[in-house]
Parts: sequence; structure tokens; C-alpha cells
Amino acid sequence: MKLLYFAWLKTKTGVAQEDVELPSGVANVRELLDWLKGRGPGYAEALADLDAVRVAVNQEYARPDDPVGPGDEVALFPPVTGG
Amino acid sequence: MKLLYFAWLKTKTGVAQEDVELPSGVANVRELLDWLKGRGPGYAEALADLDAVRVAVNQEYARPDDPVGPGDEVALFPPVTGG
Amino acid sequence: MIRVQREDFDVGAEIAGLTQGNRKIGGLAVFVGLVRDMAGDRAVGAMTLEHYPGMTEKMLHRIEAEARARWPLEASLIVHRYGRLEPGDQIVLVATASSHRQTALEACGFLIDWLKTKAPFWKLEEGPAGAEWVEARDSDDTAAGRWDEAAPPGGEDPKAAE
Amino acid sequence: MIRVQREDFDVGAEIAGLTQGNRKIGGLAVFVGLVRDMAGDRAVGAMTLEHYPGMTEKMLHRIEAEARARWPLEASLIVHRYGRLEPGDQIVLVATASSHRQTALEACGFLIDWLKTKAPFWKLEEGPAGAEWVEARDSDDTAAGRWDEAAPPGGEDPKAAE
Repeated sequence: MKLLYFAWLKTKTGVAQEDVELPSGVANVRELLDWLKGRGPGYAEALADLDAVRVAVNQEYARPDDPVGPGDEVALFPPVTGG
Repeated sequence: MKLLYFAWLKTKTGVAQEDVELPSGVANVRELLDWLKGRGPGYAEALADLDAVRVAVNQEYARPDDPVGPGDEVALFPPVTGG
Repeated sequence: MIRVQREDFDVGAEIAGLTQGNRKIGGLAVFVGLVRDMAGDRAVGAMTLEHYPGMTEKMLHRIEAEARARWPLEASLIVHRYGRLEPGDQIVLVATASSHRQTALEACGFLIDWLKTKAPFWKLEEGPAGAEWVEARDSDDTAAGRWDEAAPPGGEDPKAAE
Repeated sequence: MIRVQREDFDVGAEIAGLTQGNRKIGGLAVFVGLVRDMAGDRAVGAMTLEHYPGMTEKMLHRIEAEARARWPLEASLIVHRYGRLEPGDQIVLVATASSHRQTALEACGFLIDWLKTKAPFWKLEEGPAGAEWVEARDSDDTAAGRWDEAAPPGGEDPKAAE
């Protein structure tokens, strides 16, 4: 799975983009976020307040129960502030 | 008094601008319109439907009871259609 | 700022001039009215815009002042043309600038709505059956009336007689 | 039409291209967002707009398509910049053209409101105390929410988790 981080999620995780192998038991957005939190203090901090995190799966906004799989591009970012 | 006519009020009266001497008894907009109606068939036709006539006294929209006097500039025109 | 003129205007240059050097502006809203080649189901070859010199400027100044009293604007501009215009030609430009976008957008909508029902302009359209004076539309009064609730200006655009 | 670019845009040229040759257009509404030198009471020296290439274009296309499904537009355009911008610089251009002015004005307001809450851009502001990511504002959600009544698009901008 390809993971992308934007804005302060990138700053806190220290990663803009990474390829990860999903462990078994990670099949939706909620499970993915839970798993990511355990990958280190930067991830834990970035994902401490999930109200402030938006997720896109294959460039579509996704909800906690939406499925994720090995071939997906998943992006994590704060609420958008363009315009 | 200086009278101005715009759009189809000008077409119907056949006059763009004229100077008139007010008869006694013409002291407000309503009385002015009544008097003008009697000045000829073009005026009568132009002023047949007063719902379709707007009046400005000294370049301010005026109501039937607003006063008019010899030194005033009074304009008659249909509802505006600019923009 | 307001201008009444026969000549065309350059939207890009007008708004550049309006925002130039003002770093407080976060949003600029612009409306441009253009001559269509159809009015309802009638073809329009051209139109002539008549106006009431003097009163036009007075009303446009007042409409602009009313917008600036209602909204905190950094800049505003109304340019309205008169004379003969053809389909595709620009008729009117309204531009408002503010620190916030909703302010600019609302004030821009207000200006064009009020202008349509209060500024003394009249359109004479040249169609296949000859020239016809355009009739005022109730929908324009309705649109202008939306803005009355907040702070009725009073005394404007009444009927001349019942 | 939508574009995402680092370069500045020329508002006059953009809208001329948009209306060129279309005689059905009676009204053109334009919104331009600009960088302010203040954010609330904090001075801003410059900002950097980050975005999500690919998803940005996809969302802008979708927002534009939604506007065109809701309003009968003759033309529409969204241009959004990314990269480093300074106070006074243009950030975004939204333009809509229709036979009627209210249609153009409403669609323009809709586009900028939706864009603000749905297009993946993030602003990093450089202030006296260093660089700070701008926080999303509730008022933007409220503004975007105004348009939900008519025909909720569904499935967009949900929270990732409760």
C-alpha cells in the first residue's frame, strides 16, 4: 500500500510518502489508522486526534468503515484550507 | 419647471425635454401628472397607466404627494432596466 | 468609485487598479453584465442604453455608499455603459473587495441587484420586429427586495401614483 | 475547465477566453482569492500552498461538474495555484457565466464555498513566530453546508473517525 501524508501530518510523521505491507487484520480505514498509530511516536502524535485527520483512499474521501487493500493509495491529511 | 421624458415616455409625448409654467393648483407630483395628461393625446397616452411611470424630482425618486415647484427639474420615465 | 461611460472597459485593468497595493484584500468579487443575442425567445440584433445623466451618477454613488455602509469593503467599483451595444458587448461591471470572501460576494450581489432596480437606465432592443423598450421584470424587484430586510433605505423607487 | 498551477493567472485574459464568442452569456461572476498580509491579528510574510496532485484535479473537476448539474451555466473555470505566495498574490480564480445573473452569482459562490472545504490544499503561513499550518475554519464548513439542502452530494468530507 502506498501511503501519503500532507501538511502537519507529514511534519509529525516525518514522512511524505511510503510503501507499507499491511499486516493481516487491517482491512478498513479505522484499522489502518489504529495500526499506523503503533508504528512510532511520530505516528502516534500525528494520529492522536482523529477528528483532525482526513483520509482519502485512491483519491476519494473515505470513512472509517471503508475498505483498504494492498494496491490502494491512501492519503492522510488535515482538513483542507485552500481557496 | 424643467420636464424630462425618457424611454417610451419620450416616444409617446414626442418630447425629450421642455420648460413649462405651472398653473396654480399644481403643487405636488400627483397634481403635476393630472395636469400633464390634459396637455394632448400623446401625454394622455404616455400617462394612461401611472403604475408604469416613475417620477424623479431634482434627480430623486418622488412619491405622488411630494411637492413640486417652478424651479424643479422633474423627470418622467418607466421602471428602469439597466444592469 | 463609479463611472458612466460610452466606451468599453477592460475588466482585468479595472480590477488590477482596484486591488493594487491593498494587502488587506482577501477576496474580490466581480460581476460583468453582457448583451445576449436573445431576450426570452426573441432575437436581439443590438440594443441602445438610454440613461438620465446626472441622476444616474447620483444613484450609483448612493448605491455604492449603501453597500459600503452595510459591508466592510476595502474597495468597490461600478462602471456602467450607455449608447448602442451589440451581442457580446459588456454593459456593466461591479467589483467589490474585502478581507473576507463572503463579504465581497454578498456586496457584489447587492450592488447589481440594487443597480438593476434603481439606476435610471433603459434598454431599447432591436429585434426582427423593430425596436422595443425592455420591460422591467418582477424578478428584479424581488431580487432587490431581498436586501431590504437588513436596513431599508427608505423613499426609493416608489410608484409615482397608485 | 479547471487548472492547478504554480504560475500566476491573468484574470482579464481568463474571462475573455471564457466568454469569447458565446452570445448567450448575459452575466459573468468572478471570484479571486488573494493573499492577505494579516491572518486574524497575526502578520503574514508569505505562505506556501501544498496540495495533493491528482486528487486536487479530481476534486476540482467534480466540484465544477456539480455546479453545472445544479445551474445552467454557459461556461465555468477554476484556476488554483500552489507553491509559495506573497501578500497581494492571487491564489484562486473562480468564474461562471450564464444567461442570467443570479445563476452566475450563485454558482460562483457555490464553487468557492465547496472548493474551500473539499479541494486538498493546505496553507502554511510564515509569520513572525515561524511557519504555521492554517487551521480549517468552522465558518467555511457552514458556508459549504448552505449548499447541501438542494442536492447533497453524499460521501464527501466525512470525518475519518469519530
